[in-house]
Amino acid sequence: MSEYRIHLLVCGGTGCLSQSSHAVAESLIHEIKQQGLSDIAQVVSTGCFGLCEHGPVVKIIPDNTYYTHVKAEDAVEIVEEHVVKGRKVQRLLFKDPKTDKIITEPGELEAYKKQIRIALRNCGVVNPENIDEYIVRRGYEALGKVLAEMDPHQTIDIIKKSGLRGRGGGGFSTGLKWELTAINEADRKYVVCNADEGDPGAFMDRSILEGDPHSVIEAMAICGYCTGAGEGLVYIRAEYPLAIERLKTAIKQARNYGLLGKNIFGSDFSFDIDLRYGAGAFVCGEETALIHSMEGKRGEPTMKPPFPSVAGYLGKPTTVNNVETFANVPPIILNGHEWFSSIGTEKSKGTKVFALAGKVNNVGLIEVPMGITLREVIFEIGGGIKGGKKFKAVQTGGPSGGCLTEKHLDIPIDYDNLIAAGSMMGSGGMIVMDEDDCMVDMAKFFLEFTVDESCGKCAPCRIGNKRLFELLEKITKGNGVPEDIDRLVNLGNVIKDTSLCGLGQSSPNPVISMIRNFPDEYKAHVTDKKCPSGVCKALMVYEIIPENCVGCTACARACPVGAITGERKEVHTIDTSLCIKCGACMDRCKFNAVIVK
Amino acid sequence: MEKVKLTIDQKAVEVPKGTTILKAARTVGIEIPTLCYMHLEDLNIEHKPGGCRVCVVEVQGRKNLAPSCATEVSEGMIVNTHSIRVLNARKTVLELILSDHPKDCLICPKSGNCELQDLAIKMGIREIPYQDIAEMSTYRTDFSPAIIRDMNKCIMCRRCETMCNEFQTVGALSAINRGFMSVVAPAFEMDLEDSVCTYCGQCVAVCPTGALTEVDHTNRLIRDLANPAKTVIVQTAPAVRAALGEMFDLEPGTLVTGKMVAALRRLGFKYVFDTDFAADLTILEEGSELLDRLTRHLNGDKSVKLPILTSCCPGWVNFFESQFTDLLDIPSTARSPQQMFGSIAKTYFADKIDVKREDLIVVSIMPCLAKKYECTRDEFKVNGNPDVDYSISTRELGNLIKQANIDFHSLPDEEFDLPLGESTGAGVIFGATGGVIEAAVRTAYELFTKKTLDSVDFNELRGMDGIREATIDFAGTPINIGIAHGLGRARKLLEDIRNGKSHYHAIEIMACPGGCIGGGGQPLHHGNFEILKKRMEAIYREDQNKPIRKSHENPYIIKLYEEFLGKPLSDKSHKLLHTHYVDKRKKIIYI
Amino acid sequence: MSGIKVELKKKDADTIKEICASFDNKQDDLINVLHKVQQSFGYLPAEIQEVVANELNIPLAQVYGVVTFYSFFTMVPKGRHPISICTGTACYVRGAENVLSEFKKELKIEVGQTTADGRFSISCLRCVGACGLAPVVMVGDKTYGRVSPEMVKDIIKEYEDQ
Amino acid sequence: MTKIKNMADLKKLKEQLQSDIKTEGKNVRPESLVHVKIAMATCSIASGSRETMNYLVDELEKRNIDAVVTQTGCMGYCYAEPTVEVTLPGKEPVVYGYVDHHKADEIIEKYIKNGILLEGIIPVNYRKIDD
Repeated sequence: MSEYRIHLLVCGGTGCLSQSSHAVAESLIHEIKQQGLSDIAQVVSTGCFGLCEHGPVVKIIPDNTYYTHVKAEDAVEIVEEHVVKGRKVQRLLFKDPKTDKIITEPGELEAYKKQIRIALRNCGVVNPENIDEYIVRRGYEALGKVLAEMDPHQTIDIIKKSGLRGRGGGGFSTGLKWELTAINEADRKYVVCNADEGDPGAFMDRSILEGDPHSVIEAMAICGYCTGAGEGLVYIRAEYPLAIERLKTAIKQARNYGLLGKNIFGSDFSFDIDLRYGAGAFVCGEETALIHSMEGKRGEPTMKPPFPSVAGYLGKPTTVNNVETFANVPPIILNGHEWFSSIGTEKSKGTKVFALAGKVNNVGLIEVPMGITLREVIFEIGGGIKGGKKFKAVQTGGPSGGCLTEKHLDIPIDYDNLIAAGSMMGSGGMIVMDEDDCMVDMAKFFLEFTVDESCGKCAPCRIGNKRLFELLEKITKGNGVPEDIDRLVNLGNVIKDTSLCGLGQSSPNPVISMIRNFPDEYKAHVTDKKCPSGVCKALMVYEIIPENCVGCTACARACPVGAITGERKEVHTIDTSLCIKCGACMDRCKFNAVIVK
Repeated sequence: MEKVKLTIDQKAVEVPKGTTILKAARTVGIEIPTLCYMHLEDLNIEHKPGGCRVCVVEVQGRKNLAPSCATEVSEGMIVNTHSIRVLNARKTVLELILSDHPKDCLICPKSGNCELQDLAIKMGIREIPYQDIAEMSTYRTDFSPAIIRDMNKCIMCRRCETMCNEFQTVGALSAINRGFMSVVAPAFEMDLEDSVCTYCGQCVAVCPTGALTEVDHTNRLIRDLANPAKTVIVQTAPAVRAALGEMFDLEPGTLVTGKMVAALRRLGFKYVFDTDFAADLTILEEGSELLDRLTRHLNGDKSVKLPILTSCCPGWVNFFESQFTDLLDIPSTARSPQQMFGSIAKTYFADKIDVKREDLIVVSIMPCLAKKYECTRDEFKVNGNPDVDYSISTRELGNLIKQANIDFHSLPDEEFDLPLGESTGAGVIFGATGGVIEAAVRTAYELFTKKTLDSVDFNELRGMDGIREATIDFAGTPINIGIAHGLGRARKLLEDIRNGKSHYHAIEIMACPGGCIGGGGQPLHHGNFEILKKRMEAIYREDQNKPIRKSHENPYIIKLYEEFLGKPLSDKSHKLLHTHYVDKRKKIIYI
Repeated sequence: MSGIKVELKKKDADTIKEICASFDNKQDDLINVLHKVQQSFGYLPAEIQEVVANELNIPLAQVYGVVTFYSFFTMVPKGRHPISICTGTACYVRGAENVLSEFKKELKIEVGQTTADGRFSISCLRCVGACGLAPVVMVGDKTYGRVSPEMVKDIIKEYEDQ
Repeated sequence: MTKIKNMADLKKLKEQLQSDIKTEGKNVRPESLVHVKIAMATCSIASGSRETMNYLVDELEKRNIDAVVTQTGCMGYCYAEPTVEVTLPGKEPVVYGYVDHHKADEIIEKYIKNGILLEGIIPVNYRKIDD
């Protein structure tokens, strides 16, 4: 073993790096060498600590001391005091920004981290294929507690008071949903877990099922007890083979322990779970469509009422909740509704898992308390925009959501604020876009998705989205006229106003919000016939700058359509009528002579 | 019944709980436009998929517009059916539907009778929307012997799907594909001819546009009538006379038998005959078959198959040939009246007038689309020449009369030609559900009991209930009779038979609601079943007015047996008037 | 498509029947049955759907309606190495479109087609949930992350001898 | 397998499990072992975590290091897959990202054998609810 008795971890996350944390690391290394401590102390740079506001951050192991706002010149003091004498440098210790109280205990500091893991509490911690590891972490205690000590009514009451709302997008009160099923008398009732995560760019449900399947099983059983259902069904995407396998294993293990099946925990409550597979239809995320799909039919939504709580699967009262919603249930039962409702905003309690992706440095699965701002998510947890580019927009709620911009960065994220800002929570996809992304092209991308995924049942969604897409295509091809933007907005609003289900009612959100937030960019496409981000090929013109061209002929040889002419050692020209805008010339030119306008 | 109070367009409305906004509005005279919605009250079908979104209204406090056809009223609801927001939405949605619909209204068979066209007129559509960008969803046109599917004109109202699956339980049609390319079609978009379609035509009867129409033989008929080398004769089914008047704006239920005969003569038919004659003939054959099986059964013959099922409805025949292939030996082998007529016309009658079979064209006027298919069946051809050359629907006849500039209203009442135009009241009632079995009972009773009926009216067999049953006392022998109209109801009776639970001796089945009067070739009733009921009354009125009301008393039928056939179920009868059934189910061939 | 010839080996028909029976021929298990059958046969041609319809007692048109509704089901056989390009949002903003066109160019087929030698087919799918690796390409069960157009040739090469 | 018939059974099982980490066949005291956890979610596997896991299992065995290697779900650091968490006896767990064979080798040689931390540690950047 090495002789290191002390490690100095210097945050090398994007936030801290931008505040010269690398200089801090260098000074520390230098100082340690100076003091001849190289054999006992090691300086290591790390990823983000999630304390970017207080960076650069240095953590000392083994005593877990955090120093914040560390500058290169602080290295001497840290080494002399802490490493050599074992005394903490008081002035660098973490201070609560509001109270100025110095936080010395590492445990207390936890509270300043941006993420809280409730739904993801076991993901990346337990072995999902071993029920024992789940049990060690208080698994099935909530179910046991409910069955032994509480009646369904009391349990529903706790869920209601916790303020838990559906994490699949709608945001309906989970407790109320359970109650609505519970009050309906029927010979059979069902609990359905919606694991048809279809939003492209969202993978939180898959991660939970792959990482912690038992939490969902336990919650479904609790829901079954509360609503009077004896059967649970998980409707899961066939595209998630690993999640399916782990879920199957978990169900088997739970049965072996008697945690599913007859007379669970010796009570007279019996419950078991079966799987139903989705087959590639986004609309099946809508609960009535999902139920039809489970019945072996086309996944077309139907009018509500009747709600599934009255007539759901096979016409019986059915509770449909999504994976993440279920994953929140056992901790609420164990820790109480007061605990849960202490997290989050007034109307949106608890946390939300987001799949942070796109042009952001730390792509990943994050769980944050409701009320966090987009800025914190993107720039602190996400580590900012990839490649140092400029932030342009973020799409929340997937193809049903809207795009939010710079001006929305400081809005606390919750169900209601996102809707007010023209987007929605959705299932939790969060795609970050930078200056290279064209907002007309992105709207077209989302509409292409909706056109593909529309079930075709109602006219506005079936035909309307197609027409929206065609209008956008017209614009990206350079044939747009200013009136087309008004047509997009009117048509989009009518589709939202008249469509049958949530898919159509939200499908124009991306285009409408993008027009609202980036009017100039749309105008540029239709009036100037220009794509400011350089994405829409039809609007680009390749040109050769005569001053830079040396006549090497590389571009002419690369051009697949022979659009470039010019003698050797003479300036070349591009015939724009032949040019197919493939960009090969630009890639090939070593003299930066080819430009795009 | 709990009542709910609400306001629609400032009018106070009070309706029972559970009423939809659409119906509540109608109670105060507010007509909200609809397109996909269809309510066939007597069939217990309320088709409200909420698909077209034309009937949207504004409900105060609701985020989006509500489809009035599928939204139930609630206490204190405030509804606005014609705000600017509603009108704009409605018009935009209609424009969207039109943007994916062919613009060939001028030559569309449904022109003038198209619900989409009506709506476009009502909404004042004056330009073709989205033409600069709109791609259309296009599909192959499918020509079957009876029905043409031009799905380019489909607006996905899904009414046909409901009729085919829920009411008829045929299952030939289903919504297929997804999104923009979704459409209603048979499996694999195969031709209807290869599918389990029975050609009942109920899909055509409810289609709001020109997507589903009948195969139109009008032009073929005009050509034949103009051909001096051909002798063209016609037979008219009983249900036609009770509905044809509607094509000329006469009250539903107006009997136009005489005017119809006059019109057909003016169109140039050499002889105008009556399918009712053949209906009487059917009763003698089918009735004798019933009596034969019944007598043998009563004598303890265990090999006898009962109940016997009627076989005059070609949609029904197609149905059991593809869905109940294990029961092919149960139905009567008697051909339908249309085919009996053709068979007799091209033998007995052709001989009488000394015209060669090939030169005699037998046309039928039918309330039915399956009849168009029936006359193409190989069983009903002699050396490739069909007994009935082709069949045209009541609608086609109406249009032809208009086209020929015949003033229908001023026509005199004329009589059918003899001998194949003479019929009894029993032949007439074939046109309504229960009529065939009533006609059969009138004859079978007298033949079985050797007694004369006091009254020929068996009211217990009449009506509009989907499945009816009655026990008729055949002088001490109770005969159990079942009746079903609509194939879904027929399926129930058949499943009972299959499971050995049926207690009937005879069952009458008609594929269409109300029997032939509600056939797929009749003037469109647009879901108004009062019209069907009036047609039915007309049929029984005609029966009432007939001097002879029992088939076996038809003098020309008696003569036909004396001169030509011998007796019912004779060898000649078997050859000319009976048929056999085939297993139409696609066989899975293993290799 | 008139006069469909339905030809299926008895052994194959039996396999389908067994699958249906394993779900007790329950109609609401249609989608589960179709998944299993597609797993066994690779695709769902007309004759297979016919057997399923018969076994579950569902009208054939409805079975076809379900097969054509869900993008996971296919009626044409895929290549031995089906290439799926994720065109979910995360992959799209990270350049999936260029990767896709490179595959199309290299294999000279369009999305939904199979190469003449039956080796490759291209399809697009919506999010495999590996957004962290965008853009993502799957060949059979193997996932390739952070794919750039330049990598396309090498990926194809891996399978060329198979 | 024993059935859990009441809360007492569950508590008993939990206590037993806490003192005894069950690994394939061997019941050992966790404190004396190196514990390596590998994130094995779809995206991890797509990034090669299975290969990493196999490599670690083989190499630890070959190099005679008494270690338990287990799999777990998504740790959330998708950008740094494959991710591996190493817990040395008596020490805080440390998470490493981008663990290919080379990095795995380094982890064994430097960290597991010698306690030298490697560059690019991924700190736990979230609050846990049960700590």
